[in-house]
Amino acid sequence: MDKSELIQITEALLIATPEPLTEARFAQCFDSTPDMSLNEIIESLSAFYKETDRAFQIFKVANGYQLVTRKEFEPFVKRLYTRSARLRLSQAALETLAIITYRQPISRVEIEAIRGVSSDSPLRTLLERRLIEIRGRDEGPGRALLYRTTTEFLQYFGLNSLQDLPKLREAQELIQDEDESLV
Amino acid sequence: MDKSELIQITEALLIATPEPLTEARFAQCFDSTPDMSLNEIIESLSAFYKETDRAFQIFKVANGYQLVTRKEFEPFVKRLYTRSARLRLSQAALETLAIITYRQPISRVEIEAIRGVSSDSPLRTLLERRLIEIRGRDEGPGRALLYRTTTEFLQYFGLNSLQDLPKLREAQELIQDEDESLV
Amino acid sequence: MSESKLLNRNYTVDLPIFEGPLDLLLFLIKKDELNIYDIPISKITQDYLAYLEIIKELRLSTAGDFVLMAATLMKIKARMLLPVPEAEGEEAEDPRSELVNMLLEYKRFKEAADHFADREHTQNRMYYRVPSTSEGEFEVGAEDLLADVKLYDIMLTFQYLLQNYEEPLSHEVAMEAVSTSEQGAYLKILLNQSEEVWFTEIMKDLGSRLVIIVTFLAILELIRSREIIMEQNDLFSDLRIRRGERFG
Repeated sequence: MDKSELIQITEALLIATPEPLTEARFAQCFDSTPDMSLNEIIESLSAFYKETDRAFQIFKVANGYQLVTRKEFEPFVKRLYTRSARLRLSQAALETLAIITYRQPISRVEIEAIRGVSSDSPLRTLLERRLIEIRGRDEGPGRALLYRTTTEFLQYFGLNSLQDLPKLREAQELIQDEDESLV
Repeated sequence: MDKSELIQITEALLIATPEPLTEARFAQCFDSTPDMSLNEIIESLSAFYKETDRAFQIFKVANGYQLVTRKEFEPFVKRLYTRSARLRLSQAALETLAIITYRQPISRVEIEAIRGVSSDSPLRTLLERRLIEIRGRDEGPGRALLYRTTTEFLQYFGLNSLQDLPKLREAQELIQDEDESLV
Repeated sequence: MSESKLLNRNYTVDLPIFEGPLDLLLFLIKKDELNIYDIPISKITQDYLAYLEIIKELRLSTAGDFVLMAATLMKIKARMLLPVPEAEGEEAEDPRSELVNMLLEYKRFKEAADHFADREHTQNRMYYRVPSTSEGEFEVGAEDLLADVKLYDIMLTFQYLLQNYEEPLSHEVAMEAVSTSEQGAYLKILLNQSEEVWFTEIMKDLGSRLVIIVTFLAILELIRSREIIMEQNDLFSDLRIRRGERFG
């Protein structure tokens, strides 16, 4: 394997790696120790990107290397993220949302009973994002606030009403162990 | 903003986008309509990547553009992913997916009628791998859950749109095949 | 269909794995170069039943579907033996046509699946650019957050929570102790109480698929031993079950 090939392979690794390319991850991609060190290769690629005025550069983070866009393009790049899959609901928020979806209207205390942990913060996030809303109060002594999902939430999943939600029984049918043997 | 700047910005967008860069996403990054069409810019970047023998290329997928590593580097790149090796879909999952693709939205019962066999397990696999999603319910008496393919499906199979897929063969052609194979 | 080695007790067999009864039938048709439009139904039924024995032996989860097809084949075979009634001018429908249409329809999708497999193979060699994790905080709305959430996630999450936290609501799925002899006995009790019972009526109350399949096997068993008789007026109409000559 000659040097230019080694450089090419490393470029492919930089494009595809979901985490910084460390020495260890780099080494793991080859059967024998490559003729050039990772540092050397990175320098060569970096020089090429600078020379040809690429919009990205190699950035050293946490002992590894990553391709990142150059600072001056940030105003454009950040607009991509107003509608992207990169921002995810946290597990806590997803759990809380799932409980409200299937048990609405429901109070915070009831949600916490199911989750087993305090749920203030995910509730706040979901309210801010308009995935849930407060609708009325419990009849019980505490007169607790009740939460339910918003219309936007249902529309997002193409549901006309709560009746259209997959039933738990349907979930079970899908999830159940298929290895049940005959007789 | 001159053309070379526009091309640079687009390169930054390609590097930063976690999903295909569609016309809509591209347009959203600018205040006014850019002087070049996205297609033109892509062609120019593509030509440069080819000329300079980059390890990646621009791929047209899911109605947009995304950077991918070139096929020949697979033996190296795949080692980055040792733990989550790319599992190929089972025959059952492929069959189920083919039926959903051409008949969506479709219920489990309809899928099973075509396959002649229960299809819980492949449906679960496809849902977990995000190649299909639940989308609403059948209008019929059973109100069965309906399934359809996702954007991830297009990406997984490298399709720009569902129209890219070959048409299902007509029953007539199949019969001809049968006749020919009779000798 | 794919070739696979299956370990069965103390010996290994090379056996093609069939995705379902239609897959198996297509294989049998191709193997013997049969005309799909003029399937020799006796022969194919015979071959099919031979494979069915192996499939039952392997206790595949889909065995029930294979059994159902066996019943269909036997029914078609019986119909082929019946004299064709004198129809006025119109041609009587071939008892096999429904099955042929199913086979052709399935075959189209099987071909499409092959195409998908090819694409998958090519596509798996290319890796998409994966941008590094968020470098900044951006304002987002509901849709943005949900972009990566599927309804399936919400279902699964709730399901998971119920299993783990909510004691009174979670119910263990008890192992179903069910056998063909028990289900046969149950069926005979029903037939002691009334002259006839309807197939869908019985099935309706059974609950799990496993119990349904076992009961279906019990019915086949009782038909074979002539303890019961099953009749059907039209294709897809309900099945009537009556006492047979050896009922007791």
